Amino acid sequence: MVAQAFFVGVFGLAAIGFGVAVFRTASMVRSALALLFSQAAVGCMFLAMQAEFLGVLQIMMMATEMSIMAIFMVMFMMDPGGLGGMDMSHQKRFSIGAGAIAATTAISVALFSDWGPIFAEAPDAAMQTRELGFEMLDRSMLIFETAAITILTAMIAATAVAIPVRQPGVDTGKLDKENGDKEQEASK
Amino acid sequence: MSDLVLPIVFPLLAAAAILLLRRGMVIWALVGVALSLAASLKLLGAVASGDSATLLLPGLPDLPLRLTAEPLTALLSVVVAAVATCVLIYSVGYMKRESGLPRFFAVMSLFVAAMQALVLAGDWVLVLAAWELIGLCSYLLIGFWFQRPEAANAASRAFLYTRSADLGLYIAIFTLMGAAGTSEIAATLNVDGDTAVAAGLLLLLAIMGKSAQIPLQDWLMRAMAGPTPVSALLHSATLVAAGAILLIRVAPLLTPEVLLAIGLVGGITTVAAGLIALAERDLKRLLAASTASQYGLMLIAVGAGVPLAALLHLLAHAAIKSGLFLAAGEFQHARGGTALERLRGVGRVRPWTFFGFALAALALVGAPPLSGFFSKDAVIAAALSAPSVAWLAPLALAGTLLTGAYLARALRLLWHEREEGENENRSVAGARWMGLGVWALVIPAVFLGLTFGPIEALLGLPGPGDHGTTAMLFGLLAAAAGLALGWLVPASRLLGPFHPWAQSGLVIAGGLSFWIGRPAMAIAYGCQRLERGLYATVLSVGRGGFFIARGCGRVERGLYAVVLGTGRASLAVAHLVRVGDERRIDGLIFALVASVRGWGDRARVLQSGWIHHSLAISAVVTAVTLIILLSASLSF
Amino acid sequence: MTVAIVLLTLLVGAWLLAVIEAWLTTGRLRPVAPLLAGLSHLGRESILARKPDRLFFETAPVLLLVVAVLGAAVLPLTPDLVIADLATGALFLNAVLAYVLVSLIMAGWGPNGAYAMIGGWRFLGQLIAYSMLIVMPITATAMRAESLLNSVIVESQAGLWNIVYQPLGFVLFFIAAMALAFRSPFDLPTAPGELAGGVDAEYTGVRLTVLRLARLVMLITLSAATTVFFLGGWQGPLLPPWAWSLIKTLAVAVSMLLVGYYLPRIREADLLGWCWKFGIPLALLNILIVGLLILVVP
Amino acid sequence: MTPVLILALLTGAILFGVGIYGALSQTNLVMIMMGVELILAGALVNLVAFWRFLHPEVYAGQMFVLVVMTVMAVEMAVGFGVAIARFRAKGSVEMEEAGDLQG
Repeated sequence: MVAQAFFVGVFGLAAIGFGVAVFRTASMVRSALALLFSQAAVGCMFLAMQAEFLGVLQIMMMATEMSIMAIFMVMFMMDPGGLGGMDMSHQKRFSIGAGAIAATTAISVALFSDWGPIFAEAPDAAMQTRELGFEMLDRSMLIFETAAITILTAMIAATAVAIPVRQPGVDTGKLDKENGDKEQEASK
Repeated sequence: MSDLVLPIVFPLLAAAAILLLRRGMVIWALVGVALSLAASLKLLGAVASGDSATLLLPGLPDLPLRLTAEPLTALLSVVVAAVATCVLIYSVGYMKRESGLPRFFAVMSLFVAAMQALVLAGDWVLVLAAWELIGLCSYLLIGFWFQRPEAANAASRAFLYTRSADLGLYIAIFTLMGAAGTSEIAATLNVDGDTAVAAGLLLLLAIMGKSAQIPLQDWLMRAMAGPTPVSALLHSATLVAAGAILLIRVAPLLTPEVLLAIGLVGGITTVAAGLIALAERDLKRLLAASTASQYGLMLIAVGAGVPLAALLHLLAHAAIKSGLFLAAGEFQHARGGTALERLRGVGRVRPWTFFGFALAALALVGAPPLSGFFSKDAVIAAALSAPSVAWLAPLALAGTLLTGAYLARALRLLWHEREEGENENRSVAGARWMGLGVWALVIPAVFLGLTFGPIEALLGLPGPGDHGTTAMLFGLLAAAAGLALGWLVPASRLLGPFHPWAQSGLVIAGGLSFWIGRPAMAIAYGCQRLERGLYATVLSVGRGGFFIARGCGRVERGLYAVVLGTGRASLAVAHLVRVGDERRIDGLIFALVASVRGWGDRARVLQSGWIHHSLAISAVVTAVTLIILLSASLSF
Repeated sequence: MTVAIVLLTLLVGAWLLAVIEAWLTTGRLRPVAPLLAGLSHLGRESILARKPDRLFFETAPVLLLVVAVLGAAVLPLTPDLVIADLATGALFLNAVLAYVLVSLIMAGWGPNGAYAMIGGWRFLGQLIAYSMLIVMPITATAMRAESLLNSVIVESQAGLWNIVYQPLGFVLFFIAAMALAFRSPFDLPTAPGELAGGVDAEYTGVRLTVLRLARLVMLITLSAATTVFFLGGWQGPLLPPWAWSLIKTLAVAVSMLLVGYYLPRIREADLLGWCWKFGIPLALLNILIVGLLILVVP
Repeated sequence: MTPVLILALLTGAILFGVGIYGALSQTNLVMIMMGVELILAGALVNLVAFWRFLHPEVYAGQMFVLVVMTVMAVEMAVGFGVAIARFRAKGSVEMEEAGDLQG
């Protein structure tokens, strides 16, 4: 119990620390990797809470996801290295207020609500994996399939959105950019 | 016992393979159906050795899908698979010249799969699904030649009829599930009281739709526009049989009132459809009408409280009727049409097929020792032993007699020489496959009678009671009389005044034309009447107006002066009013407009079109909503 | 104790592989050369690029080494010689190996240099190509063993090794493992000749030593994983279990080196295309076949 | 009163807050997505904590976690698709420059 509390606390702190670091570093790759380590710490919290399968899964998925995040940062930011040290944020006060309010509300709910009886023991990991498999393919099968179809749709949709519109003999990228500028002029 | 799934899975896989690969469809379909047949035979063997199994498939949460293998279902699945196999073998030859074969064979396989699912289904959800699939497949297949208007027409008509009748099934199923609290058929069958009566009647409605009972028999005749193997499959083992099969399976549920209703519907249908068949000018339509009449006999048997007899007749009829259809299809290829006039004397050209046709026909009439003999006797005995003999027995006998009559008529027309005997012995493409299919069905049609003993033993349902000999006597008499009448007397004389009426398919209550056509016509007619009336009134008003106008002419001049005076006065008043207007009302309106515009401007601030603003707004709104919800949940 | 043994084994294995690699390339067998090279690296000066991301630059080699060792930690060399036989061991191996990518991206981004960065991002594309081919064959083996415990997976091959039971999976996993260890012909991140060393272009001195050691250890880890998943682990006649594990692992590693020695380097686009057009369908087919076998053969 | 559950919930709450701050304050689409990822991570922590300490026998809880992970992946995919399209069309994914919807 004490060990569990210790590990959950430590990894929780790590997750929060990295999570804050995401928005504090100027270097985009750093922030992406900070997010990665924050997620990995969350996965370690799962492990500490004896949800072994989920923890390992989280650690595995996030590694790839966040690395891809990193390359997208480098592609899309004007100053990925953060060497210029420019500020990439706006409406700071409101955001801080909103975040603080949300956090405090959640914290107060966590503290002041009665969580009923607590189970001291969790089923062991092998059992968990087994049971989760049965759950997935028996009662929650519909949900599982839906999730799968959703991912497939998302993949197709993302690819379709990302593929450039081809017009014979016209460089669409430049064309659209000009249009965009015009629109912005009009909107001002 | 997971091999319960196999009879369903194999044709399904075949359909998928055909749709994916688009080639080798013949082999796929045949292999799929043959495997399904093998699987259901294995199933029957397992069941016969005494273990009836139930398989739970994960479906909706807490509503699993069940498949049951009990003697009845296993037997039925064997029948379905067997007939489907023969029909598919036959259609290899029949469809040789057609295009769009992938569609045909894929839908056929899907059809078989759906029927197997319906037969093996252990709970209502699955039954519903399979029922719908069957309706869809039959629609696709009847409308296979969708370029031909009559085919498309027939397809949509069949679809409409069955679907509108299916409403009964839905309501019945939900009533039963609500009453029993589970979706398992076996559990819902011991519901009783008014629920049972209501459910029974609703089911009867659905069944009338599917197996083409009066007054919903019309679509069946028109469905002949589809390819012949399709008709064979529809009539013998799948679509039309689905109704009877469902009825047999829910037999324990039926209360005496429902039984009587079923018996009456069946009896009326068997006689009426028999008359129609007697008057038909087209071989396939004749067979269709006879199908309706035979299913009427089955309903009589169920109504008499002996589902076993109905089942036996279903089995016999499956083999016989598909055989008849396949033979008819070959004739159709030989003469390029199914009108009896065209087919006159075709029997002499294709003696083997004709021989098979005749055997099957005799079996259907009930000539000993062919299969139909036993089943029909079972039906008649059931009618005799029923509580409502007075109703059912005469109807059953009349049905038998009519069966004899129209089949004899068909045989005569097919056999007699046509006046000018020209262009005969034109070869038919794939005649070999077709003959194979025909005989593969005729032989069981002959010998099926031998298996009835074991089947009764296997099912262990109550037999038709102790009227065996009387039933046999009556049945033979009726059949013989029917045959003699049909062979000797031409139909027109036999029916007399009824003849044209029967030819038009007994449209006293002939489905659409009455239930929908008449009211529409009546409304249209009423509208026309109304219109006329209005026209007249308007005219008269006009005339009156004319006279009045002339009178007014004089009065007018007198009024002119008055009007002038009034005009001046009103001008003065108007001036005053205008002065008032500009001060107050306009000002009010302008103020309103200004305030609206101001609010609009304030609203536009939200519409900055910036993602972070939208996000902020959404966050705030979410928070507010949460607060409201929480306060509500706390206050209550 | 176990930890010490495993670490020692890894070190010895790394040394052996280094010797063999030198032998394959130069044709001369010099057992002491790797050690000497390592020591000399320690002596060299450590050059630092301009404006580096120091944190990443320092962390990357260590992270790579740690990842390799962690991966080895869940692989049973003998029934009792395993640091942690997790209940989700097979999955854990995947999870750990996913961090090779992270360390390479760090190593590519850290020294503020073009070649290194290209190498790092190249490996991201390489991962998108091979990762599915790592996961899916392992899934098939786990299906056969009906467990994610690596030891159970080994025991499930008592009758028949997986290399016979699912050869397709073995081939795919072998290729994917080489791509994951970025050995030639998949050494896109460190492509000597076109990228001048790629990710380890900027590394010198101690860091370079650690990096090379990590690569060797990772090669061993992956060979051990191949052994565990497909070659029946420690099982074998008349030799003791540890010997069998060692022999098989070394055999796999050497075969990987040989394949790399004889094949030309592959283009990134080709790698992606082949993996997604052929590799993944084949992996799915493998899973399907194994499932059918499991259902049919009780 | 259970320290571990409360610890986990607190972590979840703070992660949630940080995520909301990020999603609202960042100017770059990708950074906004990072914020959303953090929000979801907080949700995940809470879900696992509830499963472990309140209903360890109900595996629908773990199922729920898997579904949320799916949502994260989907969000990444679609977000990056939009980002690429946006970048290709307008040459940047800065939200300050994306006023097209202004009414």
